[in-house]
Amino acid sequence: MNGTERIGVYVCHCGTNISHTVDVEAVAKYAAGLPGVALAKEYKYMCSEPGQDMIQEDIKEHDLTRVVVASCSPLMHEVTVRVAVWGAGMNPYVFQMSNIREQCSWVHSDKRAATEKAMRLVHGAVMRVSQHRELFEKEVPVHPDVMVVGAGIAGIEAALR
Amino acid sequence: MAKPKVAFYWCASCGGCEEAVVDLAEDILKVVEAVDIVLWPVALDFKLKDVEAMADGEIAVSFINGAVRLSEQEEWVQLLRRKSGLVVAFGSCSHLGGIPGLANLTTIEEIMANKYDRAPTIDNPDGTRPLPRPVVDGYELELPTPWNTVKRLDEVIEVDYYLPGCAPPPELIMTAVQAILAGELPPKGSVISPEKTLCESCPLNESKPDELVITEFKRVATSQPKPDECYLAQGFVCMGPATRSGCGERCIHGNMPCRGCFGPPPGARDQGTKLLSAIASAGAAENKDEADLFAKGFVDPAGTLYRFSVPSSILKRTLKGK
Amino acid sequence: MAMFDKTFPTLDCAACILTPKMVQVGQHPNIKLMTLSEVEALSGYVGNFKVQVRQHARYITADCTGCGECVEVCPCEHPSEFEQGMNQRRAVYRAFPQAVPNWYSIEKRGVPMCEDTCPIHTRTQGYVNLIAHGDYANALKVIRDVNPFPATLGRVCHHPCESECQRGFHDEPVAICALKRFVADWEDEQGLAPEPFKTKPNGKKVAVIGSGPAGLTAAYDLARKGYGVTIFEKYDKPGGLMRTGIPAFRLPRDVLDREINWILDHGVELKLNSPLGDVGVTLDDLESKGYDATILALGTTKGKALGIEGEELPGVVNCLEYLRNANLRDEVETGKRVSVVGGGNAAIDSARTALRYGAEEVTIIYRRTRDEMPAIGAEIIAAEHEGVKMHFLVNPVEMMDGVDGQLTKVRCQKMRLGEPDESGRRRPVPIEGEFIEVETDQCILAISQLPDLDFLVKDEDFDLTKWATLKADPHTCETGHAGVFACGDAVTGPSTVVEAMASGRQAATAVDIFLTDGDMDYMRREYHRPTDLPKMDNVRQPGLPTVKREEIPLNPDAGITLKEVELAFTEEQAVAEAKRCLVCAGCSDCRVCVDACDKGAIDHLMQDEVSEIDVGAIIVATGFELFDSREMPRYGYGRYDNVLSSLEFERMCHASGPTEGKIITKDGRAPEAVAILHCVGSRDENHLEHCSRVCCMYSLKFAHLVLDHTGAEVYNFYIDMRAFGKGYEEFYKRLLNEGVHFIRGKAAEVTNVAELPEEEGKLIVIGEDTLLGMNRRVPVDMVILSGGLKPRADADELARRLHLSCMQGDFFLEKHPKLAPVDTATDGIFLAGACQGAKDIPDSVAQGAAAAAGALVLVDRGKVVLEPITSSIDDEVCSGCKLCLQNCPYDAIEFDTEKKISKIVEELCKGCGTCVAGCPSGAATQQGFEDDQIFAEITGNLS
Amino acid sequence: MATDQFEPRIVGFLCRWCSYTGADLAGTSRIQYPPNMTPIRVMCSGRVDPTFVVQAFAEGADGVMIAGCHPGDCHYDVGNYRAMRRVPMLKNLLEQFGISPERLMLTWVSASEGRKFAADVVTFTETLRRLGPLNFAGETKATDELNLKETAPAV
Repeated sequence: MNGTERIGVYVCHCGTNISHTVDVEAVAKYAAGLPGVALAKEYKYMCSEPGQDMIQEDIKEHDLTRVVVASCSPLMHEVTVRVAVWGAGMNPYVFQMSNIREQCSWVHSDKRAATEKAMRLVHGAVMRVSQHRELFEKEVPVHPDVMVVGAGIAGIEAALR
Repeated sequence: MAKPKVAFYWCASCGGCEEAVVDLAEDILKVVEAVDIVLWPVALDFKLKDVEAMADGEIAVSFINGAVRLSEQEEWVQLLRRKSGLVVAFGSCSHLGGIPGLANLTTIEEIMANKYDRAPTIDNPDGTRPLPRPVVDGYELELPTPWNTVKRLDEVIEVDYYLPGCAPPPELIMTAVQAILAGELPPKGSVISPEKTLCESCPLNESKPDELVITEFKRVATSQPKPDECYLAQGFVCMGPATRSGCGERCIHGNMPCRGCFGPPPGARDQGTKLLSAIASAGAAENKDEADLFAKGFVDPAGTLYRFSVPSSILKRTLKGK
Repeated sequence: MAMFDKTFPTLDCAACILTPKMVQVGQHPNIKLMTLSEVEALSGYVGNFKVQVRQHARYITADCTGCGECVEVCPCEHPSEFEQGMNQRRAVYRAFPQAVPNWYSIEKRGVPMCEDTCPIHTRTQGYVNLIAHGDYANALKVIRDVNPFPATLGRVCHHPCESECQRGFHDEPVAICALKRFVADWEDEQGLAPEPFKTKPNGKKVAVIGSGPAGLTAAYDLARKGYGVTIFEKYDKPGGLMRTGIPAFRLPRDVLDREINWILDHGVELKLNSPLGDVGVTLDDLESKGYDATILALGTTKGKALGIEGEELPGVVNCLEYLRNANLRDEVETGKRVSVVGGGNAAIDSARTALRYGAEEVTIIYRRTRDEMPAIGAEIIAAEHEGVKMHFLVNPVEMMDGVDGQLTKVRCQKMRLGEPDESGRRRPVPIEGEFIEVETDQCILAISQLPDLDFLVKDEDFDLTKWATLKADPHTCETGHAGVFACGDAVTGPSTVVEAMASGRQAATAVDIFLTDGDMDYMRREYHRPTDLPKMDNVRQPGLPTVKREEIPLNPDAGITLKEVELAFTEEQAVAEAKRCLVCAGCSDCRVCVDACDKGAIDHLMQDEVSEIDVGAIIVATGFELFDSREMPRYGYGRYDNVLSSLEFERMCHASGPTEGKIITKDGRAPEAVAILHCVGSRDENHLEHCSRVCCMYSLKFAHLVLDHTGAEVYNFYIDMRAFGKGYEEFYKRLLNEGVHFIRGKAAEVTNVAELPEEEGKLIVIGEDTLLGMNRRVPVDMVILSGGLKPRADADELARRLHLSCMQGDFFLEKHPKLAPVDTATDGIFLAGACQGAKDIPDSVAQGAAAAAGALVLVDRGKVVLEPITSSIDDEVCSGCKLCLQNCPYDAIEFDTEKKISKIVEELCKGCGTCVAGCPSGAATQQGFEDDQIFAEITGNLS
Repeated sequence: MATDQFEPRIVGFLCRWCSYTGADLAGTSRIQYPPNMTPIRVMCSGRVDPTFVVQAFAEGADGVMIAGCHPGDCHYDVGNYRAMRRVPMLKNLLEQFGISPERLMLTWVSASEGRKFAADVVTFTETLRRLGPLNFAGETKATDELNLKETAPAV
């Protein structure tokens, strides 16, 4: 499970949101050298259609077994990339997102330090993802009733709808 | 076929492990018949040159107990490694660092000062210290040098099996010896004891409530534990949940909470922090002050959580005197 | 919204557009409307929530037709919350006419302390408020529900209720006891004979031994339940210590007889001169005569001895014997210089009786001080007025006789007060060697009483407690003898009349359960705490005007005779005193509404109902609170008349409001000038930092309403006119054309201190007009404060119960301010309306629909995907140390007792990982957050 | 920023429901704070095992920061209370290993407290600058042998 993984690393520019303080190319180059990394790329908009298609093609072409996407906060696009990797037949839970925008490029002004931090974050994600196992979601039924707490005009509207 | 040669050696040790071998009582005869003891400093007068004279691997198995503290001990164990087929770390000191390992919580200078200046029976105004090569009455002596850090045996040489316990219980020694003689050996590097923790076989575990809450810590020195109720539930720090079983609960039967001499189970990366996390979570503090007060009640956490295993903890030693 | 008059910008009448929706909700088959309900706890996860809901008791059932008859008779008035306190509503009320459901509800805030402390739990606040409204007949009905002796108790009760009356913390407690006497005496003066309760006899017979307050109350209760009751009394007159202990000048005989006879009118048979053990009156006789159960209410008839030298001298007599002779035969041998030992009611009564039977000098000897005397305060004062002398901190040690064997002196040891004993009173400790001698020729001992149980003790079923009282089960009153119950002073030791009555009631209830094979455990579990309503033990009303308590009138020519010393209140006094009651429980529990309701829809014993409801999704729409303008004193809200909050003005404009829609000042005049202040509390660092988005627009609406209704000059003080919605700017332009004076500047202060003649009698609004660049003083007749919108006070608590992510006293936090305003971080829980942030009606409605859509997505899809982050425990490694169990708030870890290992219940595990960190052997792991994964990330992060 | 200044390396554990969202809010609000902390996302501050903290120090961290929801606001009710109980005891243990308790910080950051999160990182970084490098992972003395002469007085 470790060292035998073929990891794909994708570092996002997010237009200029990330690249205005983080040297994205340097991070990608640094990532390429990390153990288990099969390929490391950077791209303007990872969350865009072409960005996701790129991941899917790479997974198939380079038969990647793990993916790391260094871009915005997982609270934003974790689901987007999960769907993308799942589309290429990879288990959605063997990918790891590295937040180098909200918690790096947007909050630091020193380019060198921000790039170094991004590298460390990507390194952490790569080491972590090589330990990931395939996980499978569980489906549970949904109870048909809905509870509305509060009967002002908003609650009334919701209940009637 | 000639009896397999066996060696016993002791490094930074209290001699308890030597006695454990003697404790085999009549079984010792079976052992003596089956093997040819070629080294046993505490009991037999073999010398360094006798071992040096042997061929490599000539000794079937060397049982080495005690932590590695002095330069001389390092040389001996490296020699025995060369000369032995199998090396077994015998007892907590060689396995985890043991009681001598507690020295890693301070510095060698402190120990020397305590020993040669501050001890009440010492009068040493000049603060003299033992020298590596003192000249006494014209003879130049050579004293071994104490390393700055106490080391486990497997930090110095490759160890094939570990016989845990301070000291290892006689039954465990017999099973190990017989297994070795019979050749049915567990995978290399394994600890010869069950993998489950003490609670699994501890008689007091039934009395432990499901929702354990510790309101304040008690210490064996200052309050008498009730013999029939789980010590942890009474507020005594018991290392049982984070320590391998196999010792026959000797301390529990002696109305003493477990002190962790068998070392951590395989899943735990650090015996001390794992137990700290478990008992801290069982505290009853609802705010920061209560949590601080509760923590203050746990006297000497390092000494209690790593009584036998400072050198095998993640941090290994204190930063001072590094 | 139901409180609004009109809505902006279309000036629709709020009720007209809201009530149809409300009625739809009320009638809709798929909507279960649970009013007066709150969420208490939530468990489960998206699609599978379990919500624990507490529906508070409404005390009115669904049979209510909304006719309002009950409101007419309800005596309790409180400021109406719906009308912002501008007018009063009754304890039974309906918020507003179009309320859905249209039933009424009763506000019960709790059990008032007077009722809670009263040993027989009289609905005190009920009868006091009925007296305040002159409804004396109903007041008596309330009293007689639990107390057959209103006239007696009105005179002699030690009234513990008054010491707990919450008004006592303000000025003085309400004179509850005297009011009871007033209404009982009123009935007598009117010559009204109260109707006894009529019940069908149930064919069972109960014998009651002893006709003291305990026995009579037990008989009264059992008779009302249809039992055939026979009372066996030892002496020749009934009443126990009420007759033989309490003297006539405190309790006239005719009053006592009248009330005892009223109990007998319930078909109760009284057999005098028949003590227990007499022929025909042994326990076996009673059983053979067909009595199904017996209640022993023997009371205490033996005086306790001091056990000192000379106690057997003829001059020494016990108070019970002395008072019995005085009260029964109206003549008793009394010395010239009489001394009384003791500090309780019996001692005071003996002393005052001695004065009336020839004693020239009476001295009370008490071993503690005046403060510790257990006697009723007023009686001690009366005794002192009548000349009774008192020696404190002395204890008799020897009765000394003179030459002819007659008592001459009582030698007493001086005492001092030591540590408190278990009753809380400080224990008297003798001072060595210091004595005094009291000249006396007769000494009455009143130091405690004991029951006369010689007859009973022979039967081994009965035994005594260590205080020599009859042993009986404290809850069920059962004795060792089957079917024989015991109560009153014989069991509890000497106590007061009302406590004896309470003990009698307990025995009667137990007998009723016993004879109907009921669950006797009721006596243990619920008998003493029938309701889970809170005690009203912290009622403080600062600013309440002080009103002195009415003085109880004294009989001028009573003097030292047997005539009654205290008189009843006059009617004016009684009504005035009754009006002092704070009605702190909301509903005074007088229950006159029950009779007024012909549908029988009122049930005062209703309890809260807690139910568990399974739902797939939850929509939180709990709305906002108006900023309380008292927090900005410079605007004078709450100090000056005619400074109104926005909701108060809404109610004033509303047709069904307190002024039926007329905009008038406090003294009824139409205002000539009105100022409307925007942003009160809003956009202010010290109060609400956010803009409430609506107060500009509703201020414009107010301006229009004032112009429309009164034609007064209108001055709007604003900072920025925020007319952001559809039709809003047009509405603002319309107001400009209608001649409203818009002053751009936040008002600094409102004062009534005039500096110019035309400002006399006006409210002056001082503010900077930033457009003119000058300060202005605008005299007006009315000021409306347009307060901002803030989160509900209990929002934090609800967020905690629903596990919504933390918000520290702010509005509920949405998942994402722009992309997911109606979602929350917890899947399956949605937000709608002002609870998520200040907003106007159109936005609230839109969010309501959006939240509904969110819930429908879940419900329609029928299934939901759960993130695989739950924990698991490796059977091989787990050693059953059980240390993980206490880490799980969801009980998602079960201990398998056979295999002696812990197991995770995957459905309940929410994946927090706390147990994994707390597992000492590393047996537990969390999917997606395994130790090795985190260790690897640590290494990477530090590279 | 002066380059010769000591730059402490901090490992942070942020709880997904409150602190991580708070950190994101600091991001969207562009609140600047020093880049010394590299966060690790956990589901709850209760998940942070003291072994992680000790491992971080052993691998060269100069400081460890744990951020969770305010007590009472935890999405899982009790997680942050467990963290609150473990940290003081862990601090006492660290002190015996020569690691100053100030190098371990437990703080509460709610989802709407972006500013407070940044402030916490700033104060923690300054504290660690004052304390200087820990470099626990530095090798022991070269020969690991005590040169006794240094201590022995001239005989």
